[in-house]
Amino acid sequence: MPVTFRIEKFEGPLDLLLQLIESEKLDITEISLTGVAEQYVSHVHENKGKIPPEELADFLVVAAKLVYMKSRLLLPSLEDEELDEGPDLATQLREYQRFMQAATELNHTWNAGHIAYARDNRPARKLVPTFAPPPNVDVPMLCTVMERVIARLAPIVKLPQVAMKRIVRIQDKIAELANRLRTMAKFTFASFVSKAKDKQERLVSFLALLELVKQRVVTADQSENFEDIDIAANDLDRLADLKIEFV
Amino acid sequence: MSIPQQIEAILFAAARPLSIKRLAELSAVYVDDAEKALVELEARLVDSGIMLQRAGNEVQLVTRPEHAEAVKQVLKDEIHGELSRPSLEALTILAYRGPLTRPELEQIRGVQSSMILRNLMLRGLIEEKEDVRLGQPLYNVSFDFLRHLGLSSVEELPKFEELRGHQNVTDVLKDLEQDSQDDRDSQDSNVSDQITV
Amino acid sequence: MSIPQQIEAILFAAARPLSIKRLAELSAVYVDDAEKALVELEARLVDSGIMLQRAGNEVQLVTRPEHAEAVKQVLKDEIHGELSRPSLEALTILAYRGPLTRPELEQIRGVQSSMILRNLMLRGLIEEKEDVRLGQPLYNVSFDFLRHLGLSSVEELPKFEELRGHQNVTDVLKDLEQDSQDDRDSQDSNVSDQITV
Repeated sequence: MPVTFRIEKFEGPLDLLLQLIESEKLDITEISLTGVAEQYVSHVHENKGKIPPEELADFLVVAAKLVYMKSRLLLPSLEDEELDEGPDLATQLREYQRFMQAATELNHTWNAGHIAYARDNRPARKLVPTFAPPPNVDVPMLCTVMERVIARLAPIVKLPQVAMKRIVRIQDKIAELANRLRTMAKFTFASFVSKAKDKQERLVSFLALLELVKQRVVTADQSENFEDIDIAANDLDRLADLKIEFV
Repeated sequence: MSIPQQIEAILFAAARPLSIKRLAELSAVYVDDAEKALVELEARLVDSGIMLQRAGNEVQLVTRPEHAEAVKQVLKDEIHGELSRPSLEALTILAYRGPLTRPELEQIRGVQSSMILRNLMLRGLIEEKEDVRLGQPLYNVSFDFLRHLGLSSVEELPKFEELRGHQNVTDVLKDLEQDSQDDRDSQDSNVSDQITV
Repeated sequence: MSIPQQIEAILFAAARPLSIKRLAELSAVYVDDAEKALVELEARLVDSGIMLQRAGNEVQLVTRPEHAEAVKQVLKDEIHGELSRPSLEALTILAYRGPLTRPELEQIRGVQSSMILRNLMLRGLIEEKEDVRLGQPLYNVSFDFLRHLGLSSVEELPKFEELRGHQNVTDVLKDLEQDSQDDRDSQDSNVSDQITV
């Protein structure tokens, strides 16, 4: 059993991941990432109340990627075009690490107080305002501009709702998996995944699997002869009571 | 550190006349040394577009008279001609939703707006009101500006009620209230790292 | 009349950032000549208490950071507290890699960043640029940010070329990829998938 490091404070999923890797003094490689996958998930699980709702989905995305990477170690034939695309997590994390090192220096400079000042322009305030109407402004324009300002606020105002929607989708998916497990004692993970309609669902499936494995409700095994991972609910009673609250 | 340079920096930033005594204090040198530094600075500035101006015991940095035309033009830029998009936005928000404090206006615009408010004041398009809200001055569009638009009051603006009372605006302003409440709360409980943005 | 001197006088009087294009207009010279004059001015200012600061197409005159202690006393105190971790993260990435769109920033940070961008805009530490990329607004660090660090431009940041250069390589690769792909949407969906899934 590897030593489990407790990370007290983290900002964002990459920050948590980086801290876990660094606390184990590992280089950023695919292998080391899969090595801290479980710790990552339990940290997210334990801190779900402290993570701002609008960021939680991003934490879950990284969890999904980690689980995917780990599944691939067990099951190389398991491929997911969408999860494979874009920069891989190791590359992304190495780049993030370089910026965090730069940020430390930048913070030092910021706090040093070596400020360059512009000329004070307050004296201009003492000038008596001269009415200088702008040539390009009329009443209909004001209306257009105000509508634009209001429209621009929409994403900010709706941010919590959008975040909640993403979270609810994941909760629903986990609940669905529990239901299916209750009715099916055994089915293959790959067949489950293949039924997922889109990337979103596949990610959620991975997460759900991981969560259930963690809670020892199911076991994940790879049989020698089959390419798929068998999933068995080994405690259906417990599963029935399982309070699914990953998020 | 070079005293002439330091004095130059102080005079540059202050943008107003300062006494030689005050300059000496700020640079932590004797008045005689400040005086010497000023002579040195004066000599160096011969090659520059600015110069040292003396009046009695006070000195300040000003532009050389030969650049007066260009300088006048850049100062006029600020108060004449078309409004920039950010200025127009601020003016519009004040027209529909005024009076507002600077933090309220910024909350709606989502952008720091001190320079813009200053500029709109200089152009006489907005006014600082007599009263304050939460210790902050309130701004409104000026009567001159309304008259220029041919309006007798802001209520004549198109869709005035609808846009003034729009939920998005009300919601972000509520966030601001909440934030300042949170600030007060966290200051009480001393959770300072929670509030640094 | 010497153009570097005139440009110095204009910047001095303006007391705010000006575009090189506007400087050229005010001095009645071509942009190239204004650019040359700025280089000359920069060289002359090495011996002075002030320096030229550059960000994008704009320049302004500011005091040299080594005089901050003395200069601070003649100005109204600026309130720029400490930077929180998320602010620092976003600012560092934008300083080295800017201008960036929100999805690009989120790709590097790995987390949703609309609130942090909004907070930094409200504090005046970043600015939204006029132009867009793939339909998304571009963000860059502001003059106020540079001033607080005492930098004349982002290029003075430690390891600037190294951290920035990487991006150029990535861009080239991306472009190549793009060229070889008929499907124009793929890049858009790449970026947004990283963020929204």
